Amino acid sequence: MKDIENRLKQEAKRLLESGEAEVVLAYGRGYDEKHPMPYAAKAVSDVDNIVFDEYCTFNMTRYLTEYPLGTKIAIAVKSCDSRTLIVLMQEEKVKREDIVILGIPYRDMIDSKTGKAIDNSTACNLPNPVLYDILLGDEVTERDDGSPYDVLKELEEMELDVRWEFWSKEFSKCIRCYACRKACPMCYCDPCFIDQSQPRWADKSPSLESNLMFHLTRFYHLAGRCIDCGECSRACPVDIPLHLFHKKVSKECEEMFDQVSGMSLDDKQVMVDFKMEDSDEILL
Amino acid sequence: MSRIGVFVCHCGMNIAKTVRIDDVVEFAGELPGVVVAEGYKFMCSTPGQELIQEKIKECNLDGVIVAACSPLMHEKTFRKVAEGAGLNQYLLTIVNIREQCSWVIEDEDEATSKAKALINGAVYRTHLLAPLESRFIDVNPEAMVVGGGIAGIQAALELAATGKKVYLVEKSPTIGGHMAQFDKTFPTLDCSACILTPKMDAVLQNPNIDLMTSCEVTEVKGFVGNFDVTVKQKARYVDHDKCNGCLSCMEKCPGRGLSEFDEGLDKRKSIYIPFPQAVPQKPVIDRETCIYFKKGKCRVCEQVCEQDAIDFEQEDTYRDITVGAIIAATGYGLMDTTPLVQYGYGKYPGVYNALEVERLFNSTGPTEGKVVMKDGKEPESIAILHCIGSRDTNYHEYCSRVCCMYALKFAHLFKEKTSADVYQLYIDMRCFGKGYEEFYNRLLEENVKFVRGKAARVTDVTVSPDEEGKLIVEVEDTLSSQFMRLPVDMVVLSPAMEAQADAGEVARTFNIGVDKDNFFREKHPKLDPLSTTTDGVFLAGACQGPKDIPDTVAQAIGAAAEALTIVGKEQLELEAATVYVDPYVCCGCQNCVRVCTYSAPSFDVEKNVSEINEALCKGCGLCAASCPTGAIIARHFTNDQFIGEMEGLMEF
Amino acid sequence: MLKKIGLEKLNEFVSALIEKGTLFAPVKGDAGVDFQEIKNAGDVTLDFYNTLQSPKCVFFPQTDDMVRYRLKKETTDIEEISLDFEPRIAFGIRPCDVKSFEIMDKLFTRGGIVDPYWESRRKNTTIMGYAFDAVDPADFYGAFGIHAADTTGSDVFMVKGEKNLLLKAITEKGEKLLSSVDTLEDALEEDRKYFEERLKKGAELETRTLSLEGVAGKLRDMFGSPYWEKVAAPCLNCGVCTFVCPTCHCFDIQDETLFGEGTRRKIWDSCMFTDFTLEASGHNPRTQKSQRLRQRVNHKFSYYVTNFEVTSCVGCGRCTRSCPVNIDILTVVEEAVESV
Amino acid sequence: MHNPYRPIPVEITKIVTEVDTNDIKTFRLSFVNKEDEKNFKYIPGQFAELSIFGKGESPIGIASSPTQPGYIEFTVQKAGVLTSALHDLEEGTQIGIRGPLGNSWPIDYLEGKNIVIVGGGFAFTTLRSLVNYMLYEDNRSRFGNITVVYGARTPGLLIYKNELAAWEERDDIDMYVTVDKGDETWAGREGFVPTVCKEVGPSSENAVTVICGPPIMIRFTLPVFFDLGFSKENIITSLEMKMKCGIGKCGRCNVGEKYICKDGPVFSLAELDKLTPEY
Repeated sequence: MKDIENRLKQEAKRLLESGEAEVVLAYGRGYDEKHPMPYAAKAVSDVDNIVFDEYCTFNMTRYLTEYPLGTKIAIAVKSCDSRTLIVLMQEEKVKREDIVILGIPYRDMIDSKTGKAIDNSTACNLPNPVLYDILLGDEVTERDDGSPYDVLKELEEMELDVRWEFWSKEFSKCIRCYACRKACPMCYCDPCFIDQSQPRWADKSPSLESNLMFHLTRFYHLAGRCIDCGECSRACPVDIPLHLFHKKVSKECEEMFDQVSGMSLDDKQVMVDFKMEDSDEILL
Repeated sequence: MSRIGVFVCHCGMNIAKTVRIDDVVEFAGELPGVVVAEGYKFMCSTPGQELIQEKIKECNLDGVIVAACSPLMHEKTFRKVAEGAGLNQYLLTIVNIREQCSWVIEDEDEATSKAKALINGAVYRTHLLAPLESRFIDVNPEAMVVGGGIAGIQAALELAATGKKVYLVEKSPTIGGHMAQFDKTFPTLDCSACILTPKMDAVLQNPNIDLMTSCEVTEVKGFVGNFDVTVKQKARYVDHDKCNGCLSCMEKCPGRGLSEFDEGLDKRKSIYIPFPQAVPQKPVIDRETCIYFKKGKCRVCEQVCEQDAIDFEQEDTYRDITVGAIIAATGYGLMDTTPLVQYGYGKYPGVYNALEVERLFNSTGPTEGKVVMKDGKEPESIAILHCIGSRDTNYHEYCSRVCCMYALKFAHLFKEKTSADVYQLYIDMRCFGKGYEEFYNRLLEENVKFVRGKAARVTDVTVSPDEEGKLIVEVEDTLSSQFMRLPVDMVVLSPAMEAQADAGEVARTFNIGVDKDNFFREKHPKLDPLSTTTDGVFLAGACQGPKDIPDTVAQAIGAAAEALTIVGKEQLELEAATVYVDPYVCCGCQNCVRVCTYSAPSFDVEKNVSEINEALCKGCGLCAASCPTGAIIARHFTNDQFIGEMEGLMEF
Repeated sequence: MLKKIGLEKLNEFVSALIEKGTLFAPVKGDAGVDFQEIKNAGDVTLDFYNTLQSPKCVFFPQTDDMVRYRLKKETTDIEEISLDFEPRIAFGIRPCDVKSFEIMDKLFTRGGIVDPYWESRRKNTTIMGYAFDAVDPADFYGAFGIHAADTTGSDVFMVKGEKNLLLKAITEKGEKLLSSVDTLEDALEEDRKYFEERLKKGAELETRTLSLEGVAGKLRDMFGSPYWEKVAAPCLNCGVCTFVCPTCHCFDIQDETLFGEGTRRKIWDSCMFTDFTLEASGHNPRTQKSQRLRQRVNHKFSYYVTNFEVTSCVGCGRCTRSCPVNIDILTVVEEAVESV
Repeated sequence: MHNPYRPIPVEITKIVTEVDTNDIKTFRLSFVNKEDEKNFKYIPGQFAELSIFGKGESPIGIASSPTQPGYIEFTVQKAGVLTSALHDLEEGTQIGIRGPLGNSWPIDYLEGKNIVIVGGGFAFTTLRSLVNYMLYEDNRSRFGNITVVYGARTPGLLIYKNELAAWEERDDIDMYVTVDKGDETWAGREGFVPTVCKEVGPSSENAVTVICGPPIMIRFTLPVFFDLGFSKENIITSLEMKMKCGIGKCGRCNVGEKYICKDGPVFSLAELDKLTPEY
């Protein structure tokens, strides 16, 4: 891991020096060892502040849309993060030629809040970045972790009313701090529908109904786009397992449209693209 | 908005029989903002309309709700009523309590309750409506007809006769379509070519018609009055501008291909015109069979061509054409009956399909008009099998409408040209057109044997010596309830008329709908049979469903008239209910750009927002639905109005 | 007055408290412990470091209904929510959080017009403070002169021993409450000693700290500094920090209506949100997240100090602990001051 | 306990459509309870929250003058949820009002000085209140010369047309009404407000200018007054901010340590300079 950090610093330095990148999006020190922070190195002198350890869970692609189109950006990505990049490129929010992708072949990250390992039950947990220019280490070899959808089994086996109860309880907890959508690299809408007053799509006060209006709409907006990085759930202060819902939607999308999000630059977003073979199931 | 009038229509008993109108009127009258609520027997009648206008003026209404039939029926009527009373037409809401209540709900309480809920929603919505002004656009006066069969030819000629410029696009090298393949036409038995070729020639000669053969429409953008059509000119390898049609190239060409025109029963050259009367009389090279293209050597045609018209380097080219209206006349395909193995088509040489038989009769056909089989012998007995693949729930449930009549025509021609016994194996004889029944009666007298029963099987397995060397048609004569084995030399199948194999794609190109059998869908089966759901695109001929020549021609003329209602105008009133983008709310995701069929949205990279070209917008709302931030606002269907209506519906 | 109760009898005591008024106490949930109105004595826990969200909800709930209305065809029926709140008890409030109430008092009840919703609940509430026995690395309440067993502001102050919960009445209000609950026993001398010891030990526990001297002025002076962009770079602009904060008090007023019936309510809002300052005209004085982060920090450490002579922060560490990207307000202020 | 969030019931007694685009109306409100009227003591420049249950509240400057007892008036442009709803109401409807809120035009400071009123478009409402206050017979002598420069884009967009005409008739006020572009009905002045101010060229001697209008107008008018020698202390304006509570609690409208709703909306340029530049 120290190797990755060193390689990261080395490449960041090189890219900033050569002007290949104006910004390097990576990780920096936080208020203690267990709490690193997202970090944007803009000068060679910033490079020393870069760190990488198992707590650097952040999906740095979240910050890409804050920079004007055309900014030359180098970005450190882990597996799911690289898939985000692909979706953002499909959506023309970033251009491939503007981005230097520093791939991190590492997957045993730890959620600093819970101390638990991030595995395929909370994220996509592919071993290696799908797309990169420079891989900061050797490719991680496959190991059989099962499918990222295995975790849904329990939910799927629930009777409908039990499942409704489960989600009702979870969504009742929401305090509408919007950390989930703000941590989400796909939620780049500004303003988000929920912030609008004409019309006000849902009440501002947290109630099950208005919370559902927010979350379900957001889930729908992420359909076929979510790349299962799990940032939403990690950001949630009240521990709503949002990733489970996203995983469920992703699974359905894959089944209906035969496409896994963020795996190929040639794909088009399933919800705004029409193919003859598309499932009609959604209409029924 | 706060002064709403609600007008509830009885529609005779159509609505009143299940919806308690008085209840509904009383309910509506109590709703917030409703100052008047009235019921009337026929709201669309003149007194009904006057009632609404009177109340608009008397109560100073600023919103009108008419609870009646589908807005497809009378929205325009009531919009005019509102406008006539000085109210903006977009301040009207139609509530459909007929199709959505009385016609689909039997229970009176339920139907009444649903009607109230719908009106409640409409009241919420009407509070939020805003007046809109119509826009006008210039109309391109030219038209396009796609498909060069009899439908397309007729439509093009009609339009050209009014002085309008017409582009006639045909995918094959000649116009004429299926009708050119026919020998005689029922019931009059006049020669198909004799009546068709003058029209084909008229097309060629007409200065208003731009004839585009070997062409396909690849993209249609724009909208009624201003369609931007991209037409692909497929490479012909012959420069038709230079070619003088001497056809000496054809004579010398050593390449051979199967004649499409003769349904594969004969060969043609690799550089060819499909048939002698083809229009234009200029050849094309079939790349698949051309020896030069296959082997890299030959170019005989090039050598003999004095006009220097042969061009092996020719490529497909694209042409952009703007027209005000489009007529789709893309015709039909004949069902491939090979999969219906019980009839042995493709297996037994003696089994023919109807189009092949047409060619056998024709003097320019493979047998030069002699009815002989593939072995050169004249058939002694012939069975004509009706309804192959049509009127058959396993294949096509519909009736192909022409088979009975052409089967009679065939029988007549067989009798005329051979001494064979002719059997008709039919389910019902459907002879509904003018002179058709008479034709049937005439055939009854021509010693044609009619067996009422659908053929079950064609086989060469014989059970008795007199069946030897024959094809056996197994059929139950349902009149006598007898199972029959008919030994015949020749079997003629009447396959279903199908939608063209590429009808689905073509429909998408033109943004029109198809029915369950893939025929193009008309806007209304009775009242708007030539229009489609895309304004400015009309239908003619068998692309809309099986039909015979008289019907096709009549429809073509009708479609031309429909097209004229557009290209005949200088300006067109556009729907005012288009969309616009709130730039403060647009997140720059470009979903709108991706989903719009009319290319109305575009993306401004500098500002990071989408913009709508309102001239292109049809107000379909697809972009608004796919916009995650609600930045796209569809006039007359704003988010507020929707949410209001839903609140009203759910409240009840 | 020092009372005690065996930890095994906590339920009994809580039940007795429920009799005395609406009880708000810590309850264990999925993500951590939070204050809730207690219906069931068994729900209350004393085993927590500090709650996920602050106890400000006792006086300033996320949604505070003011008026219920029903829109009729011609008129509107209006029903005002009564401000005569039942007596309330806030149980198990950590010393830093107790301090937050006093800070919020300044805004809600002293800045000219009194906010009756805060004021009425505040008046009717007995606060039962609860000593920390450890320090979380995120905390920095020491910077504000608060210590782990600070009794200031509590009506009753509680210390948890190994077997007992010790309760000392600090104010008359507290005394009244304690003396009215029969389940409590009088404390013994050893308890008294233990209690005092814990107070002393509490004062010795060290949190992170920060010198507040000149901070308000320096922050004000560096309003236009590029520092804010740098420090806000990782900020997601979510509102977690403001929602969990005991002294963040920004709210919105909304009419929430469905089917003609609705409520006018105060609802927590956050200066971190895009629409917070967005005007109907589309003009927004704070479009950048750096501006919003600066607003939050400056409001607490500068503007509030100018207006009320107190920093609007108690160092409870919640914002730091809850921040999805580990932004630490103490570090932000520290570095800001250093950067001047 | 007094509840500052509670709207006081008032009835709309008169509605005047001010402009030919129909999106600006003046609402005259009368208190349903006489007691409330007595308590509602306001000074020109203050505002109030107008309230319709189900639609919310909106802070609007008071357009009438306390010298006109029996009612209060608000001129409202249709923009958001509340103002749109208000525009749909008819005379006789009851709504709610909270206020008066905010500081006011500094009447004491203005006293004894020559006053130059500069207004643009719809932002003339609280200036109208001030003018009527100063023109009131008991008050007129407390102020020096009064000059009014008021402009709108077109004649149809001028508000308070009748009142403007009445003021023109008086000899104790100098009126300069102008439009950017006139039409066939317009016989008056044409020209932008800054230009007209320059032409009028009021002396800065013992004078205060009170200015309200669209940002662009203010931007071009200020240099004119600086050139005329007006100090920043003597240029007074009113800020607009998003507000909710109106009483300095909700934390929305603060600019630095000031709350626009409580410490404003009226500030002199000198005071504005001291605020953080965040408005």
